[in-house]
Amino acid sequence: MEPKVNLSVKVAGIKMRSPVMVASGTFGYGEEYEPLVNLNQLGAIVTKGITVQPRKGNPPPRIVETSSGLLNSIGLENVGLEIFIKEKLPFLQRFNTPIIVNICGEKEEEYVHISERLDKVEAVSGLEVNVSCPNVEKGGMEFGRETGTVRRLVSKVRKVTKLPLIIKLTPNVTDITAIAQAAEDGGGDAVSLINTPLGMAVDIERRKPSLANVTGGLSGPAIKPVALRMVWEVANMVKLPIIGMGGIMTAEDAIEFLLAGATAVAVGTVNFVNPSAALEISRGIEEYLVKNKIRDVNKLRDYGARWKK
Amino acid sequence: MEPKVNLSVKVAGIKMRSPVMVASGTFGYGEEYEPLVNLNQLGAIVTKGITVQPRKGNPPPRIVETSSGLLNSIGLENVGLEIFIKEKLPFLQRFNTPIIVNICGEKEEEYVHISERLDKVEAVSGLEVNVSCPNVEKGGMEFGRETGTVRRLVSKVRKVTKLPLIIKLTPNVTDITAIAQAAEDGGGDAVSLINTPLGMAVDIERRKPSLANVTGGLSGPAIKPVALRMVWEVANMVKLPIIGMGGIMTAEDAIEFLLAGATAVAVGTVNFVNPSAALEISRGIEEYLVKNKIRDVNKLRDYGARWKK
Amino acid sequence: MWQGKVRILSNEEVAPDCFRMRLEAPEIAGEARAGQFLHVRVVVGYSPLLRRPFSVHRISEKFKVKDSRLQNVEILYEVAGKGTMILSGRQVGEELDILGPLGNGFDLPGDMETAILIAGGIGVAPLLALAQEIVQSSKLKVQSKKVHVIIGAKMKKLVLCEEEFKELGCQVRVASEDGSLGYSGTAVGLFKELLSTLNFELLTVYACGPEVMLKKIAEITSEKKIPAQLSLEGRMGCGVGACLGCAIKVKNSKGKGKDSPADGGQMEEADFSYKRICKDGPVFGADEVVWNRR
Amino acid sequence: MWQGKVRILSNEEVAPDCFRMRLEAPEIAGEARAGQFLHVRVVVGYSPLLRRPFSVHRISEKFKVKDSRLQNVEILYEVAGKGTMILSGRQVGEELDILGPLGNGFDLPGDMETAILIAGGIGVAPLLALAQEIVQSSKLKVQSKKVHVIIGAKMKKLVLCEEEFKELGCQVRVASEDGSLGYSGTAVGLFKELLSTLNFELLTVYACGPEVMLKKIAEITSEKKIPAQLSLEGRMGCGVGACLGCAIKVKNSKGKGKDSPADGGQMEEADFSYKRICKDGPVFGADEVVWNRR
Ligand SMILES: Cc1cc2nc3c(=O)[nH]c(=O)nc-3n(C[C@H](O)[C@H](O)[C@H](O)COP(=O)(O)OP(=O)(O)OC[C@H]3O[C@@H](n4cnc5c(N)ncnc54)[C@H](O)[C@@H]3O)c2cc1C
Ligand SMILES: Cc1cc2nc3c(=O)[nH]c(=O)nc-3n(C[C@H](O)[C@H](O)[C@H](O)COP(=O)(O)OP(=O)(O)OC[C@H]3O[C@@H](n4cnc5c(N)ncnc54)[C@H](O)[C@@H]3O)c2cc1C
Ligand SMILES: Cc1cc2nc3c(=O)[nH]c(=O)nc-3n(C[C@H](O)[C@H](O)[C@H](O)COP(=O)(O)O)c2cc1C
Ligand SMILES: Cc1cc2nc3c(=O)[nH]c(=O)nc-3n(C[C@H](O)[C@H](O)[C@H](O)COP(=O)(O)O)c2cc1C
Ligand code: FES
Ligand code: FES
Repeated sequence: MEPKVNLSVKVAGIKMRSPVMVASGTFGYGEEYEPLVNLNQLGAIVTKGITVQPRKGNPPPRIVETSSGLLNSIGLENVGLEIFIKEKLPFLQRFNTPIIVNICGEKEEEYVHISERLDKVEAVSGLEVNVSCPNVEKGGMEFGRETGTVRRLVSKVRKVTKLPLIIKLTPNVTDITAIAQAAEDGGGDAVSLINTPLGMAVDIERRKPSLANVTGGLSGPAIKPVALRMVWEVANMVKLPIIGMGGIMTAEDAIEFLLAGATAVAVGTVNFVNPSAALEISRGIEEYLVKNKIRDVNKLRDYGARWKK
Repeated sequence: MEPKVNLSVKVAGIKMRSPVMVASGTFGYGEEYEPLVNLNQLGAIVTKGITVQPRKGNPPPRIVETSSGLLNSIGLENVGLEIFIKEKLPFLQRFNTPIIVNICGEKEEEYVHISERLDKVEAVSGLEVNVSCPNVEKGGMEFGRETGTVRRLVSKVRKVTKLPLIIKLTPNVTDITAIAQAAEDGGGDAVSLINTPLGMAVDIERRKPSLANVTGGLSGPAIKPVALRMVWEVANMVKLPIIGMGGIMTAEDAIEFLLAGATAVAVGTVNFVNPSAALEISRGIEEYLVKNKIRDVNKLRDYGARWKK
Repeated sequence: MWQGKVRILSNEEVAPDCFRMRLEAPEIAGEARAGQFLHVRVVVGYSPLLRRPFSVHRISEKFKVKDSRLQNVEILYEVAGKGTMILSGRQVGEELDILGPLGNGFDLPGDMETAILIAGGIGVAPLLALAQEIVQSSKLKVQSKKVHVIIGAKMKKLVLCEEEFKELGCQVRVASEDGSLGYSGTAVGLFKELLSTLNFELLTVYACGPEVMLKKIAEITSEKKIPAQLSLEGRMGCGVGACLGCAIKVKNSKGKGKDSPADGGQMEEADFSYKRICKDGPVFGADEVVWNRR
Repeated sequence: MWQGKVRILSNEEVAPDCFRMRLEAPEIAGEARAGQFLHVRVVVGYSPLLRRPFSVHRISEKFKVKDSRLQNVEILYEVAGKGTMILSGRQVGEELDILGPLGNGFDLPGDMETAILIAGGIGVAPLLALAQEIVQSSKLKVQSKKVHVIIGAKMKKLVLCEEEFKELGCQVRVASEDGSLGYSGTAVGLFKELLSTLNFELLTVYACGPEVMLKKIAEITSEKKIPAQLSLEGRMGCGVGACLGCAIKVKNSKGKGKDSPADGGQMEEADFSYKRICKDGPVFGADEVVWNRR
């Protein structure tokens, strides 16, 4: 039976069969979940953040649960650019699903280097420029908290690659719309909203932070209201398409983001809880559209555009 | 039996028998909870935000639940300064508990007017200057997102009153330590951390925002990690004493804040769930101190000062 | 007002997805009045975070026994979402954290001679307590056979409390939308029919049910100048008047008192204010309410 | 690797706060090896949010029956917090969402002649499956009476699985810290005693239990050059190697391989790396592990 509604979307020129992607850092390099999930049915796969050199990451404990949330301080552990290209990409390439590489660096030059290098790698459908990692000492989020640094970084990267550029923003800012505008001004093609708000938990028995690195990024249902608000704010102020994320656990959650103005969504923490979540959410969105007689998922974001404060 | 440990604290010169206060806007004007709670046992009572003129507040729906959280968009409904003094304060005055008045305005002059007026009112122990209300069209949070506006507002208020000034900050900023420093520079005596992060929820059946005012402030356990992180950051960068709040439901939660660097804590949303929470939390802190042979609650914040990233 | 843990004495499905729960709560039973509500914490954890409000449905034995252990309170609830779903799974013998009684309750004019109680669906919950209070009060003039009860429901199997009202001696009429029991149509239709047979002198109308029903009743009673009291619902935070979360728009007595434009436009600032459903209500005069809420 | 809902066949308290749960899970039973674990979602909601890992404790009938409905898997767990508390309340007949089998499992050298299995407290959980696997495997040389099991516990009533190991034909020794059963002292003390009576040739040590115990065993086996495999714990996110949340510090084969200074100072960058407990473990060689974790 043909699907009765259109679920496919286009973000930053990347065509996806479903608006449901998997979020960076929560789906490894794809291979970890392949035994459980049909990767061909995902909207897109966003890889763990990649840096030029391999990174060991932060000392453990790296994660701790909070109410409806998860704090993580992985510290961008990754295999590094070259090993990623040589050992991880070939696996991902076997699937018929866009591969978006999340890239990060301590210096602008690193972002530029990675982008230039990946520009020539055919398997890559787009770059998610991570100016929002809260768990590294240098770089990451530091680039994402001021309009000037965002604009400059994005425009430098823009110069070295024709790949679609999705700028992944941090919620740890005063005005997310200004940052998103800077991403557009720099030449970005889309924004990902949101990376994790910076948080902390304390172990009162040991009287020490629960995470070795003291602070970490908060993900999961706890942050959904903040993420939704930012998506709606940006959708109403900035032209770039939005990939919405933050606490999506169910199709209902995803639909909230799509109504608020996101073109696609990404699911993160829920993968740990339910590896088939992305596919179930995609089906749930389809059912919602059918039930409400909405022919095209792309119609959903028209609603948010009408809400006024 | 004498308590074996000291629970009393001093914040901005205000002496409290317990470090557990009730947060602004969650305990009305005290009278609503008096049938259920012995107001004499609270650390302090912080009133609903007061403006010069009475305010009707925002249209309903004004609240909606989220995962481990509550979104509210009350819109600073209050009886106004003069009625507050005439009709609400006399009741509160009967109790042997410091009364801290949360004040707000659309213009600097309003903060100044209220402060000047309350300076002469004996029943008032201190002012909590609310530069963080996210639910009003003008003023409120707008004053709290830049260092310049915070410093100027606080110094203007400082000039007209000798009352202890507690500056209540919004988490919706890039760098909370800079804002807290501005509060100190302006002449504030303490900071309250945090008011509510701005959030949103969508009703996917009606395809409209769940709150009439679209966005609202998020409170409850969901925000605790963010609040704790901000308390720890400010404690390590700024000299002012801190009243910590955000998602405190249990004594364990409160102790996390005290360890991270707060001198006192305030409980908000939990009052709706369990009106005796403040008193139970106070007892729970006492038991923790006894069990861990810590003689004085004021020793707890020494721990956070030692944690290093 | 009291908060604490009470024992669940029973929790039975009385109609599809409708449950009646009986609680051992002498502190509440002694104090509660019809129209007031209990604020119930359905779980110990934070999911859901807030309490859930339920009307006092029946105050068992209040007027009959002295033994406080027999002073029970009942609620009647419909499974509407997560909280009520959890509540329906709570077991007899377990403890439930309740806060109450809250709110203002129905007003019973001493000279009332006739009362009409109109229930839409689960809206019957507070009206049984009201019938009980009217019938059992020695101060009121009204006699049980002058208490007319209209129970409206979608279909026969959702008609609630018919027997209970009859036992109190009330005149009970049933309306079902699909005609499977009694009058075929809505409670409002049956109410209009009943009105045409009654003397309006010293009559009071009481109603609880879906907002569309209450709005129609308000229109009818306002036109005919019959005093009417409505029990309203809304999202509730604290339940005690502290959080200002449960606002409802009411006409200002000073203002011109007219409804806002039908197109949903704003009323003049001076013409309305907000009241708290939990503290100033949940029972409001039909004339007060501004209906064009979202 | 499989994820889905399985039926709870039993969930019994076998010692104070220790439960054994049996699951109808042919997909797991057919595949699971000793040392692997199941990642269990204890509730449908978000509290707790994450799954909880439990070792494969016993694979029922695996080698005896063909009927898949009898291919069950058991876990043995201790109530340690919220998640395990909820799990202990789950009822027979309910469904449980599980993911597994995950992790690497114990390595069984074909030429092993003697095995010592050392369990501290609830650490016995994976070792019963290991004993089962050793005894029932046709490929291994080791005979059941050369499988020595040391069960350590605080006190007699917390000694777990003594009978089960005996039924498999293992040599079982018990240590209780309070002396209420068997050897008076810790499992490590008893291990040292046992070692003094054995030939170290073709011996492998397997252990699971509290970190302090594992660390001491690592010291002993490293000194005596006995190969040892330890099943470790850590906070787990995804369980499949994707989140990198369960890092454990291991010595780099290239690096100098020495432990970091006792004062908790940092090891040289080149000397260590992080491995994932869930995917690269949970079983690690005793020599790999860097012990001065916080
Ligand atoms: C004073 C008072 C007395 C009451 N008395 C009774 C009574 O006696 N019996 C009875 O059965 N009920 C009564 N109610 C209603 C009852 O409180 C609600 O049905 C109950 O709180 C629902 O809780 P829940 O968790 O089951 O549903 P929820 O999950 O909270 O949802 C209930 C419904 O509300 C809507 N809703 C919830 N959240 C949102 C949102 N974010 N956006 C849009 N819509 C939303 C949903 O559509 C859903 O169908 C009373 C209410 C009040 C205020
Ligand atoms: C591979 C593997 C296999 C395992 N096999 C078994 C098994 O077979 N049987 C078994 O009983 N257990 C086993 N465990 C341990 C088991 O997974 C945990 O005991 C369980 O997850 C605890 O969950 P909980 O929700 O009950 O406790 P939690 O509430 O998560 O807490 C458990 C303990 O951890 C500590 N803790 C939790 N969160 C924090 C924090 N934020 N900061 C500091 N400390 C914290 C607490 O002190 C608490 O005592 C295994 C673990 C792993 C990794
Ligand atoms: C364990 C973990 C690792 C993450 N790693 C990255 C990363 O490498 N790069 C990145 O841009 N975001 C990373 N994120 C953020 C997620 O991609 C996502 O933005 C965030 O978790 C919010 O979505 P969620 O609530 O659905 O998890 C990580 C999140 C988690 C939980
Ligand atoms: C319904 C409601 C009303 C509030 N009103 C005010 C207010 O008037 N002034 C203010 O400074 N903070 C107000 N707050 C914020 C609280 O004082 C507190 O900072 C916040 O709720 C976080 O604490 P909690 O998570 O314990 O609720 C309000 C919060 C809620 C939930
Ligand atoms: S629910 Fe809090 S004021 Fe009514
Ligand atoms: S738990 Fe996710 S990598 Fe191990």
